[in-house]
Amino acid sequence: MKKLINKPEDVVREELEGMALAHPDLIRVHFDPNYVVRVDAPVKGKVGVLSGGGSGHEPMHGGLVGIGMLDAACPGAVFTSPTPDQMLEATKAINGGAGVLHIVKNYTGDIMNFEMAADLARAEGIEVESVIIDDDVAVQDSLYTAGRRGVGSTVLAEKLCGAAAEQGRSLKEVADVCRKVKDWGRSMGMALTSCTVPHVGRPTFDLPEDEMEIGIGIHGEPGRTRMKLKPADEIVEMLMEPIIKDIPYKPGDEVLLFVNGMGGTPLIELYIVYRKAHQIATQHGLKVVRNLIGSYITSLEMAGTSITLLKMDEDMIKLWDAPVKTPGLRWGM
Amino acid sequence: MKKLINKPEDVVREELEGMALAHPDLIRVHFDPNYVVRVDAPVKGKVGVLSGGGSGHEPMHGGLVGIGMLDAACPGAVFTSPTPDQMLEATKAINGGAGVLHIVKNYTGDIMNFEMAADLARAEGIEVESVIIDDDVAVQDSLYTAGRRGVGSTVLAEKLCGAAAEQGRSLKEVADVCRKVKDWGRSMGMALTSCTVPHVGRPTFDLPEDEMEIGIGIHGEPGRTRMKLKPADEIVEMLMEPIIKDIPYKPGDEVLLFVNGMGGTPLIELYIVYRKAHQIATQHGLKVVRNLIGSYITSLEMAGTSITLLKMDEDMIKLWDAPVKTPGLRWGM
Amino acid sequence: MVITRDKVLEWIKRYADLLAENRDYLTQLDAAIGDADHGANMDRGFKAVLSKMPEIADKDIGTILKTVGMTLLATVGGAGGPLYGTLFLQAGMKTTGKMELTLEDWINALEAGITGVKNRGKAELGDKTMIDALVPAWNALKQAAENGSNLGEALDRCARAAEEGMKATIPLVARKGRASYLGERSAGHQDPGATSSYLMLRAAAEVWRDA
Amino acid sequence: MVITRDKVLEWIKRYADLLAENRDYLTQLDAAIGDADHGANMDRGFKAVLSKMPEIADKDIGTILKTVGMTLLATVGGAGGPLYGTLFLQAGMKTTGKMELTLEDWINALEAGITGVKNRGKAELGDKTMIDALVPAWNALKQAAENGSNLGEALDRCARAAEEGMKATIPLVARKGRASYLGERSAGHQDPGATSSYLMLRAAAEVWRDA
Ligand SMILES: Nc1ncnc2c1ncn2[C@@H]1O[C@H](COP(=O)(O)OP(=O)(O)O)[C@@H](O)[C@H]1O
Ligand SMILES: Nc1ncnc2c1ncn2[C@@H]1O[C@H](COP(=O)(O)OP(=O)(O)O)[C@@H](O)[C@H]1O
Ligand SMILES: [Mg+2]
Ligand SMILES: [Mg+2]
Ligand SMILES: [Mg+2]
Ligand SMILES: [Mg+2]
Repeated sequence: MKKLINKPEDVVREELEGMALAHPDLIRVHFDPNYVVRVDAPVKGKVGVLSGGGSGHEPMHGGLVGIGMLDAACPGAVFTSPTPDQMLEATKAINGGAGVLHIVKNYTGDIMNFEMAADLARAEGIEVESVIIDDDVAVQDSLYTAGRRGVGSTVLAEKLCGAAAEQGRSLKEVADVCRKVKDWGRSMGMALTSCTVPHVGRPTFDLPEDEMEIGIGIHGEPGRTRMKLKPADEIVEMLMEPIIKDIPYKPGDEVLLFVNGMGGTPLIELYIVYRKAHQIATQHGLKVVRNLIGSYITSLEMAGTSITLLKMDEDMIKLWDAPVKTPGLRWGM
Repeated sequence: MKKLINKPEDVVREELEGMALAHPDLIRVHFDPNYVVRVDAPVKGKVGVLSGGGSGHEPMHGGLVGIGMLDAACPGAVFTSPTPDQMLEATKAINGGAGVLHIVKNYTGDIMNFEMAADLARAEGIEVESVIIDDDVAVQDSLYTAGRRGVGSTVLAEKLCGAAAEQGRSLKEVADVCRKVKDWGRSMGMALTSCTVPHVGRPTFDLPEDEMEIGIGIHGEPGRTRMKLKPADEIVEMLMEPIIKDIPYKPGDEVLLFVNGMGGTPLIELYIVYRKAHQIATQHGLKVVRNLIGSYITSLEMAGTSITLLKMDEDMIKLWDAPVKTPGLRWGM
Repeated sequence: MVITRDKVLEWIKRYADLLAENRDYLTQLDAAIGDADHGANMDRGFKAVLSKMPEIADKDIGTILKTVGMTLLATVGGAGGPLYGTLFLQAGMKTTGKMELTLEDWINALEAGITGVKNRGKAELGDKTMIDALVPAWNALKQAAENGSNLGEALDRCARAAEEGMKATIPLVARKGRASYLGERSAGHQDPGATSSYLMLRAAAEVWRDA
Repeated sequence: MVITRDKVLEWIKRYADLLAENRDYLTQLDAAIGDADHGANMDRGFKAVLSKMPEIADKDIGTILKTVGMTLLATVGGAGGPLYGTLFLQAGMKTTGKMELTLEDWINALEAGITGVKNRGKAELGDKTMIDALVPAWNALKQAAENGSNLGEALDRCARAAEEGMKATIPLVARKGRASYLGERSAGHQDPGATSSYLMLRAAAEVWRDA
């Protein structure tokens, strides 16, 4: 296992310590239970926006805490949903009296833990709304399964909801923004390599030198199909076509195009992916009005990419453009 | 070779096309000769800031073009210095009448090509100053060799000089800022894996699963020594000690601490590196007044990190904090 | 033939040991169809439980089981945390104040625990989850008791049924939890949660056999 | 015994072919102590040169060599681009207007080229660069001419001296160029630039031998 870490069991704590040392102007890190919280939390009268999930997806979520985005994030062990007590404490820490939105990715563990936390918070008199992001078109949706995974749209939801909360919107209104992202965002990903979970010490799956996994999630799990490696343009087609067909996106739609790196993929490759994704979107008559290119929702050091399309309306564009100041995403301030 | 690319010979062109599609509000991309230029160039009366080098180090340099940073960047083939004609055209494109600064990394190829370009530009009546960044303490400095490589400080020089130029300082004053960075910045890097140059198709060097290279540059070249893999904290010590001893940095010095990823290293590991680097700096009495954490000067998909320390004075801190709006670095606007 | 409080503590200890021993095995199972953390998660949780043992050693069985449940909830995370947390919490509710358990008490406690898991996770038999080990195991336990088996025999039947249920998950296509994202590719692999549930019931059989 | 313009064009073509053939070999040499691009760079540059050949085929040798130099400058990049670009440019300056070269002309042209490389790169003999192939090769050429060797013989001596110079770079510790960053670790590897320089002079010997 080749990683810049000390002991596997210390990875999350030491990463959080690093973040605390690096960004005292933006965030505070609370240990036992672990959560990252905006330095000026709770902001009185403002809806609090909370997310969380396993570690290993950095900068999501802890690196997206700050002004105009998340008020707090709960990091679990690597790839493991955090626990209700963390979420409860973080919820309390960011409750400015206007309630708290929980942005939850659709994984059984995340959902159950957030459910319990929301119950506990409500029992303490805090208004909580939860929205579950499930945007991964690689997974067939069905009432009888766990449904689709929550992936790339989560980052976009955190930005837009954070901006809406910053404007002073009500809990219901902020949650409505999140529900719009849930409805209007779709993603799909692929991997060139597996990642290695620190405490496991070897790659989660073996992938021969000439093969790739299509339809992967963000936890190093294998994808829906394995196939021979293909040129980037063909890979992008394989990701974009199911995404566009899904809602479906229609000619004339204004979209945000998010090309995400899985952690081990350099920017030069992401721009090659973006090029083709933008071309395909345009060929389908979509208007790419905003974009995001970089490694924002990662899977440790996995090499690969995911693409997210989010249909945008005027309000969402304004929320996207609003100032944001977090360790991982920043503009306008 | 596992990469999200099409044909190896198309990598640079397609990446540039992707950038052009992604950031029409910030940059224009010129092909044949290739250069990336700020969308509103030339800015009248402002000193132009130009850098360039081989591709494969993204976002440096093309992703650092925009307001408050580079006016233009010349990308060469992967790991290959660009050519004088590119540099000449870019210099002309950004000359607003106040002259142009060339920020050059200390590699024989870069120096010779930039030298020729500066001669050609001067012949066309453009005032040019060149500053050579050579901050890599892994390489012993000597008058009789090529000297030290230019690495992490380059990114910092581009930010500070870009801000100085934006303020309307003269060419000499902007170059003075660059010379300060050259004098006050030191770096060292290490690799967990080799990268693979696209047209080569296999890793530049073989590194067994339990070994690492210390003192690498940014071109996939082997480092100064190879050794058994060690815990992150020990690795950081091996990088920090030679850096601190070099100038040397003295107790009380205010510094910017830049922890850089080599392209295949995820943020979670960079924060573990930052944690220890910050601790060591503090133990030496240095005051970390600013930092930068992320993959800004990369070596394709190489896994590894480099650390840069830059002594800061009040002016440099102000220049660092000044607004910047580029694809790869952005704040304040 | 009753299960004393000390035997309950011993069971928890034995289960913790089994989880530590099988940590890599469980993780490997989870790597194939999940995210390679089930072993580490359960082991972390039960290590935390062990460190709580001294505080609760003199409490009633209900308190002990509830403390185990709360500890798992706060330390395991993922799907395993809420599910095992709920199982122990609910079993603890059913045994409040008790200093020993009859076979019937244990049947009722386990039933409450399993019902909790079902309510929380909404998995059905055949979805390729821990339910596929727990439900047949409980059925076998109940059946054995109705047939007049003694405690040891009933617990053995229970553990064996859990083992069979666990193995029967191999050909299944997952419909719940992370493995469901793999669709057809989840077939051919044993479910990690069913495996950790079998270990739990095996530990009970081993430790309580000659109660 | 003179080198006609067509022979000069043939030489350039032959060198381009040799570079294409040895592209991977040169890259491999550069991977060991550099950045794995020398083969690709030189091949890219000479492919560009080949595409310019039709335009310059009816020009004088000076113009041809200067065009080669300018093309290399604009397409090779790295250290190779300015160095080989300068070499051909300077050699072209020395042969302006000529439609054929005597042995002496070639000696002077090559000397000018090498001087250009030295001025640009500031490398000395023994620094483990192309200079280590070029300088002994030129010395051998000059010596052969002084000893009255004919053109073919002199060019052979020149190529053989380049080959020896190239091989002699193996034990050297690099003091110039990218390989110098490796310090002691650069010893034991043959310099890629010395190798491409040897190929250039070998191509001349092959093509001009029986001019
Ligand atoms: N809805 C559910 N109901 C019951 N058990 C479930 C459910 N979802 C998952 N499981 C069980 O949880 C196990 C995985 O646990 P674990 O790896 O700890 O959590 P995660 O899937 O969050 O990584 C699965 O093997 C399965 O037995
Ligand atoms: N200062 C110099 N003088 C002469 N030749 C040099 C000098 N620096 C490097 N070289 C030659 O250039 C070769 C490397 O060329 P190339 O790989 O194309 O450029 P780069 O080193 O920029 O990648 C070396 O093998 C060496 O022979
Ligand atoms: Mg998990
Ligand atoms: Mg090079
Ligand atoms: Mg799991
Ligand atoms: Mg080279």
